[in-house]
Amino acid sequence: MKKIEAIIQPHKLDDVKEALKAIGIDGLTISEVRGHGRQKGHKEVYRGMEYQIDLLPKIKVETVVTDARLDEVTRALSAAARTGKIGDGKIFIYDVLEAVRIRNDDTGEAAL
Amino acid sequence: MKKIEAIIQPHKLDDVKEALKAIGIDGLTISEVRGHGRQKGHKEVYRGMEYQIDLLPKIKVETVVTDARLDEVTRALSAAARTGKIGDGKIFIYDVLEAVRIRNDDTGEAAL
Amino acid sequence: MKKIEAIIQPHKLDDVKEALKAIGIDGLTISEVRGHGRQKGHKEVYRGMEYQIDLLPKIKVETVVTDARLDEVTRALSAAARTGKIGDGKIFIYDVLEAVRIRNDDTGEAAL
Amino acid sequence: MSRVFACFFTWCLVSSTSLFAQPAAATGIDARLSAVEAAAKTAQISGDNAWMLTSAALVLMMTGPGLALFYGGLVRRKNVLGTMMHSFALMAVVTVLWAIYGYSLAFAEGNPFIGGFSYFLLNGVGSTPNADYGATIPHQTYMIYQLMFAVITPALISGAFAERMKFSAMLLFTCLWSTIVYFPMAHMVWGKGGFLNAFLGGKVPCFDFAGGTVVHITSGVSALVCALYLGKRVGFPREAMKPHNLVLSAVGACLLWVGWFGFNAGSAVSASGLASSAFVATHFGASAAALGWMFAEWARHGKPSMLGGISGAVAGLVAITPASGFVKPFPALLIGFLAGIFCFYMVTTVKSKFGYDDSLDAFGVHGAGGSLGAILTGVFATNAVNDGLKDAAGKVLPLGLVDGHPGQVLNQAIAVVISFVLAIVGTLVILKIVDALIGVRITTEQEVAGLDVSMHGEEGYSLEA
Amino acid sequence: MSRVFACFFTWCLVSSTSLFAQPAAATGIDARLSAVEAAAKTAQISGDNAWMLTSAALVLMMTGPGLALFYGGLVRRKNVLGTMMHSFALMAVVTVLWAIYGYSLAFAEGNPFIGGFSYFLLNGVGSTPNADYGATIPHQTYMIYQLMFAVITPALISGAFAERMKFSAMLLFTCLWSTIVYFPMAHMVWGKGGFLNAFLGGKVPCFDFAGGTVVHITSGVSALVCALYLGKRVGFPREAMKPHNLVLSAVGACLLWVGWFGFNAGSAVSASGLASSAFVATHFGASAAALGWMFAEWARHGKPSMLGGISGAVAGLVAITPASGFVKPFPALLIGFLAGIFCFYMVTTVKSKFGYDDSLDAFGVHGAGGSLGAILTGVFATNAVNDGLKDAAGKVLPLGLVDGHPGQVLNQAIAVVISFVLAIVGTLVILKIVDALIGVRITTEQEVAGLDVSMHGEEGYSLEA
Amino acid sequence: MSRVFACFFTWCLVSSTSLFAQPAAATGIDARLSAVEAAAKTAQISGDNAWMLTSAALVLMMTGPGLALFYGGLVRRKNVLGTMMHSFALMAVVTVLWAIYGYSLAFAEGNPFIGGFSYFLLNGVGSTPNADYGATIPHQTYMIYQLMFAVITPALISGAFAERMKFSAMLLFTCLWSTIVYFPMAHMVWGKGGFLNAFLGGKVPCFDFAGGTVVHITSGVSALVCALYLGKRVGFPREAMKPHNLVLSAVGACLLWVGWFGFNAGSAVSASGLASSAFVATHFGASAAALGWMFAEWARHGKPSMLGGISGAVAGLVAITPASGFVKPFPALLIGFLAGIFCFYMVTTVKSKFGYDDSLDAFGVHGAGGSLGAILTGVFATNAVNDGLKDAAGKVLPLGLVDGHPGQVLNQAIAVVISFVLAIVGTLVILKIVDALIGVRITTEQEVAGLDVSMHGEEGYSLEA
Ligand SMILES: Nc1ncnc2c1ncn2[C@@H]1O[C@H](COP(=O)(O)OP(=O)(O)O)[C@@H](O)[C@H]1O
Ligand SMILES: Nc1ncnc2c1ncn2[C@@H]1O[C@H](COP(=O)(O)OP(=O)(O)O)[C@@H](O)[C@H]1O
Ligand SMILES: Nc1ncnc2c1ncn2[C@@H]1O[C@H](COP(=O)(O)OP(=O)(O)O)[C@@H](O)[C@H]1O
Repeated sequence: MKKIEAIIQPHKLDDVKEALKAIGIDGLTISEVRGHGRQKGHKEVYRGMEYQIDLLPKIKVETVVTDARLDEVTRALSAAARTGKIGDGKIFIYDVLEAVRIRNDDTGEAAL
Repeated sequence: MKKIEAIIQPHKLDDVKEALKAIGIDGLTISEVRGHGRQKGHKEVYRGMEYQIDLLPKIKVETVVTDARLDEVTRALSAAARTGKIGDGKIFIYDVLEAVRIRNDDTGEAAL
Repeated sequence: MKKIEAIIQPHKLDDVKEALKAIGIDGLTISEVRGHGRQKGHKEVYRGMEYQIDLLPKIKVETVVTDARLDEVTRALSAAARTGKIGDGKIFIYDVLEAVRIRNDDTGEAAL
Repeated sequence: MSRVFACFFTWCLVSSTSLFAQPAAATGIDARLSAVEAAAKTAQISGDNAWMLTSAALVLMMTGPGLALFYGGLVRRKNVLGTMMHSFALMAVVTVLWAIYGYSLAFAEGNPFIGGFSYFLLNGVGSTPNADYGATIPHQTYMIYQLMFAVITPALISGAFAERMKFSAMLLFTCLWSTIVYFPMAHMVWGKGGFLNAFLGGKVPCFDFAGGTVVHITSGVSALVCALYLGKRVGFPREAMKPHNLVLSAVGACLLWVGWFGFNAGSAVSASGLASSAFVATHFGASAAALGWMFAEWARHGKPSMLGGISGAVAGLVAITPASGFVKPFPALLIGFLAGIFCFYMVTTVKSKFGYDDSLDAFGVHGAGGSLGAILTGVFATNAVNDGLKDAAGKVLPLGLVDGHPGQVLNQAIAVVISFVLAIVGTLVILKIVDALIGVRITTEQEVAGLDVSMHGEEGYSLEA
Repeated sequence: MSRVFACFFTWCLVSSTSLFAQPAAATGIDARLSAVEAAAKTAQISGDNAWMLTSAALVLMMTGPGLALFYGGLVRRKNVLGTMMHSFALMAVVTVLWAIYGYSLAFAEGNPFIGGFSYFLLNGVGSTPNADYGATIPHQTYMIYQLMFAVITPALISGAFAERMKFSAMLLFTCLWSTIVYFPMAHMVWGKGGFLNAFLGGKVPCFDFAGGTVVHITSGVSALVCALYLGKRVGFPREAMKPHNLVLSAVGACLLWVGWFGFNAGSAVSASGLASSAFVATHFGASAAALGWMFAEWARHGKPSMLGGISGAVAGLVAITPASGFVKPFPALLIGFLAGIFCFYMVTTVKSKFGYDDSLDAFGVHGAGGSLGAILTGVFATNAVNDGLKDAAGKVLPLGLVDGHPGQVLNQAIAVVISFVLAIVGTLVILKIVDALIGVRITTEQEVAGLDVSMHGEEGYSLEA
Repeated sequence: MSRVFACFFTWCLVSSTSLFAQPAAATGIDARLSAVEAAAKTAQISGDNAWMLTSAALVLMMTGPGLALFYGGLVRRKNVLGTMMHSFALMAVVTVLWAIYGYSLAFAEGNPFIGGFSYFLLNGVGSTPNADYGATIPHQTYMIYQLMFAVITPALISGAFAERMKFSAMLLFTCLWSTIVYFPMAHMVWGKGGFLNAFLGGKVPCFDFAGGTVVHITSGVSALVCALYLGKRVGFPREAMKPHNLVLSAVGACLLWVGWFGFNAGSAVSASGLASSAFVATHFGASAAALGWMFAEWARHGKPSMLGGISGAVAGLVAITPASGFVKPFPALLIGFLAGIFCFYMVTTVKSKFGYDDSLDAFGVHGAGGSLGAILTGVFATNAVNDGLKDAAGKVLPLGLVDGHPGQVLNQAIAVVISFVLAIVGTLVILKIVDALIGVRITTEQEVAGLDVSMHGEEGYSLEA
């Protein structure tokens, strides 16, 4: 099993969710994060104090999939999140040693 | 060392914390996430606009443990988080290459 | 590629960001988490109900780096986040199987 | 605009009359006198009505957004809207009851315990002042001002059953409670001929200027009954149920404080010196109680808190409510200070001793503070502040213990007891009925999901970017 | 302080005069009479002015923080400041227009459609009452009170173009809109000699007590035009655009409710019985409409919501606005209830049928509710409440259908049509001009980033610890 | 209620008298005249008292929730409650000081620099008007209204030492500061016989209608001293210390604006034309200043911000405060506009030049804006607005430069200098004392953890689901 972790633009979340649903990926977890990369932030001025805002809001999408579906899901996710502009984000793949469904202690791919 | 990452129901957090404490696991990190799986969400209607709310609030609990204690901790965590209903969540296990205690640069299992 | 995941004190974030910038690490993702470890929390009393606040606010910093730079970055991060007091936090290192830049489907180290 | 014309007209009349005052002096003077008498009366009504309309608006502001914020901030995030809805929905629901029969049952003449139906459908409640209740304001003003009290009282109860009562049950409960507990109690204390009305022919003359018994004891005691009947929240007291947003509660408390000037000083039913006196007592009571609670906390827990400060202020406002139109400034400070400490003791030591889940301390603050205030009114009430009580010969009578009339403390105690009994019995009966009809408590699933999603299908915050 | 002295002086005079009243009786009595006549007049002004200044403050509170919060909570987080800025900036901008020429164009005598320049730069607008508009308050009070209406009206429109209009374009739009739509409309309905002014010589006598046509129809209809002209938000309706903070919206709605007492009861321009009557009608309308909307939702979706309750309350306040000084309490309840259901239907069924993106339902609530209220005013207006309309002989005339004057419904309909036409044509022309000059809509990048960052360079919340 | 009866009684008397007026005409008329004179006086009091009680409530609302929100939103999340507590606690603490000796030191007759003890424990402060301060309102109303000013003034200072002062030190500091700086300053400017009192026998007649010197200069200058004495916050200016919630600040600013009508128009101590004039000037000043600051920002940084708009509005309100009862509408606009630009320059360019950490710009806004306003009052004050200043023969005197009395600018400057000196010396001495006794600054650990947890043992938000 592999974990696909994608850092995406917040406004692409709906597209990503739908793309994953379309290929039958139901299990996913998202969280709000802030990220920094090549994308330039912006300047904010509060009462004469200047702040360089370089941590921009992003959404982290995590989904654990079987090894077999890894490529397909990664591609679908990447395509759905793409706008072609700097700041679109990254996808990182990690190995997952084990998965457990808390409800009934199913393990392995059956738990996904 | 292994990382145990559990996605649980928010109202089971206290139970999980106590269960881990009971077996001597002190180090843990939690975050608020939203998840989607088999659990059906609900419909919200705002001024005639219908929204399918399928990302439900969950808590992610992360704790890095020694290989020796992996099974014991996973079982305790799973048991504490269980209600037996859909939506109870998942546990994923990852390999951890190294751990560092920032305070004094301890590394490895000593850092946990 | 490796993922460096650091749990740090919120008020050290600026230092950490600058330290990473100084050694040319631009890509990073942060999130707000709450953590529990050796650091003692505090008691809060609301209308006679006592709460042991043992989950304290922390910032999680994640950055994926090439294998070559792993040590250097870890050391810089650790040094910048250190105050020498309990609660300074932990760094965990994970293996990353693949990275993808969503914008143009670059993969591997080129995607970082 | 018509009144403007009427008034302008009066002045034209007055001016023109004076032109030919010489020829028919006596008649002319008489006419001018009558005109200016009417003008002074109209001016009096404008001044008093200006203050009473402002007061009515202030008292509504106490419920929404005041109480809605105060309670809304104290619950967990998943219940914020459901909790605010308790206050908000009552602004609408009680208004309809009041219009149909509530005002009549409370203020029409009837028997000592309940009013009659002469004001049914607000029949006869128009611009003409009702001399018994307010000789210098339109009757409608008095009616709408009193409505705002009827709105906030059941809303206060909602602090006790917060986070676990069905919305439909809450609505039904309130309709019955207003009818069976509030309207009779308001009649007894403030209605003409009411059993406890000290100024309009009551058997047991009780002093309750702005609602220590009618508003705070009835709601606070009923709240305790609700808390006991509904049982504890799932997870109480093991789980942390911290206020989710004390900023909201602090704003709510401040708005309650500001609005309370309308509540208490407005109860003078005029912009007179008595209103000013009640205004001062109100502010002093709130201030001293905030300090009292904060110091008690500081001594006990080592730190004074914002939650303590605002809880204290509210406790002081509650306790000074019955007394506000009867006591001097320094007794007001004392009443407030005692209330701050007493209520602190109630919501900490006493509540945890008995272990009931009065979620937002409606009993500990309103029940306890209201009772303390009602009794202390009997101690500190003085005719130096309020000379409204006179014997047949027009001689101003002594009021409380400090005026040398210790018996008043007993009268006050009787009123407290009556309020307790009515609230306990009434609330219990109503809860039984509502429970039998539609059930009062939500399911555990609904409680875990939170009121916002389960009762109202919405969420308070969607703070994602 | 000077007035205080003046007044004190008067009393000294009065008192001293009475000392030597015996010798020169007639003269003495005459002087005392004149003095007391003046004193009664001054007292009348104080009473009415007290209420009108309070009302002016309440109406400003409706815009900020009321409307700013109501709208600010309904948008997505990234637009919260930009949305609140619409209301806030107008508090400042419209004030300057009003001072320079706005008040004059609206209230100076001119032709039936637009006022003249006699009050240019507030020339002649001082302490002396303007008998046409308010014989018992300083003219300045009337001017500032009416300004608060001119502020909130364009702010209401911003609900339609929320989340996608350029800030500079919004400012320019508002300046033109106030000048071309609002000032003429206010003149027609409320200005002396205005075409629709029922009390000051209009051709088609329309009853609009506090702004059903002037405020709500003009803003609501212009809002629809803006929504259609600007087009949908990026992602609408596919993407979820949930309110980001309903707590803010609920607070905003409550403050609107409270402030509306100044809006409607203040429109009596005195603290008279008519003000009380309008106050009651306002509260009843809001209450019934909140229930109406909630019940409609409950029936349709199975759950009554907080958003529904507050939307209903606002809809009821809108609909009762033109009627508030003309109708009895029970018709007010009925008007509110109908408005709650009608506006619910408009913002759900009708909006989704046509598919326009009236983001915060400015049209569905203000346009629809205002029109309904204007027509129903023609039905329920009665001279039992407002006897301001008299024939040459001073006989009080019948007002609406219930008074046996069905023709009034037609008059009201004419006023509605005029408001629609003026709003549609005016807004379209202004949008074309502003678009040509500086462009009205932000870029897609700016829209995705949100108004807060792209227009104002700041963020609403930085909630990190 | 008693007043209602009294009044009703008067009317009965009046009516009955008129019945047998014929037999004893002269006596009858005399009695009726006396009765109606009394009635007019009572009506006058009701009207003015209605406005003054409303104003007192509005000014309290400025501190809580107004200022508490404004400042609370500007700090970092971990300090939100601690910051709000500064305002909230002062509502309670200053009240007690005021009741015991504060009002007496400020308003009892004494020497030119400090009042006496004749009002100690509010002795003699009852319903009877104090003719010097307000002939037509109960003395208690004046006392409580002035209290609200004494509450907000030290609360303003807290903007400078935000996020780093010990709570206990803040309390002690305030008690001393009120006693040593505020009460004397209030006496000098507003107290009978005060050194700077233009209307009640001061040596150097200064015009300060609602507190430019007494409230804003003293607090603003003391704030700067505090900021310098306490030193910078840990991490300042390297670390980002963004406002954590500008929505709160915007709401706070709007409530300040609305409440300021009570502050300035209430300072007329009546609901007279002067009150209306001050109301207009206040609103105009705020509006123009909001625009001034926003335009300055727009020019400098390319974007107008919400923080800029609300900062400007507050700056304008500050600057117009001393002038509000003396200037015409257009000078009010000008004063506001200048204040907006000047304060923008102060909190951006000047502050960063000198590098002090006046965290929330209490000096840049209140100190600078108050000084500007005080001087410009000397320029624009005119007896066309305020005819309160008369020579022995009763001739109305010219006021400011525009009236042809340039010397007034110098008088104003003297008052400014006195305020600066008193504030600087007083604050420094007090800080030394408090520091020696209990220490003024929290530890670095406490500062890093935040005031909420370290001082009050609680957190503002627990937004977890
Ligand atoms: N090396 C990295 N480690 C962790 N997160 C990263 C890394 N590089 C980028 N990110 C995340 O991805 C987001 C987008 O990256 P950015 O470089 O701006 O875009 P792009 O990949 O299109 O050039 C960043 O805001 C950050 O959250
Ligand atoms: N494959 C997955 N990858 C990542 N997170 C998952 C995955 N499957 C489930 N989750 C997380 O676990 C939560 C519970 O899953 P769900 O399927 O609803 O419950 P259950 O496992 O009891 O059937 C989801 O809300 C989601 O956050
Ligand atoms: N075993 C662990 N697994 C996951 N997170 C941990 C673990 N141990 C510590 N942490 C995180 O690191 C933070 C700091 O740990 P703590 O033990 O308080 O400090 P220190 O390492 O300086 O003794 C914790 O609050 C928690 O978020």
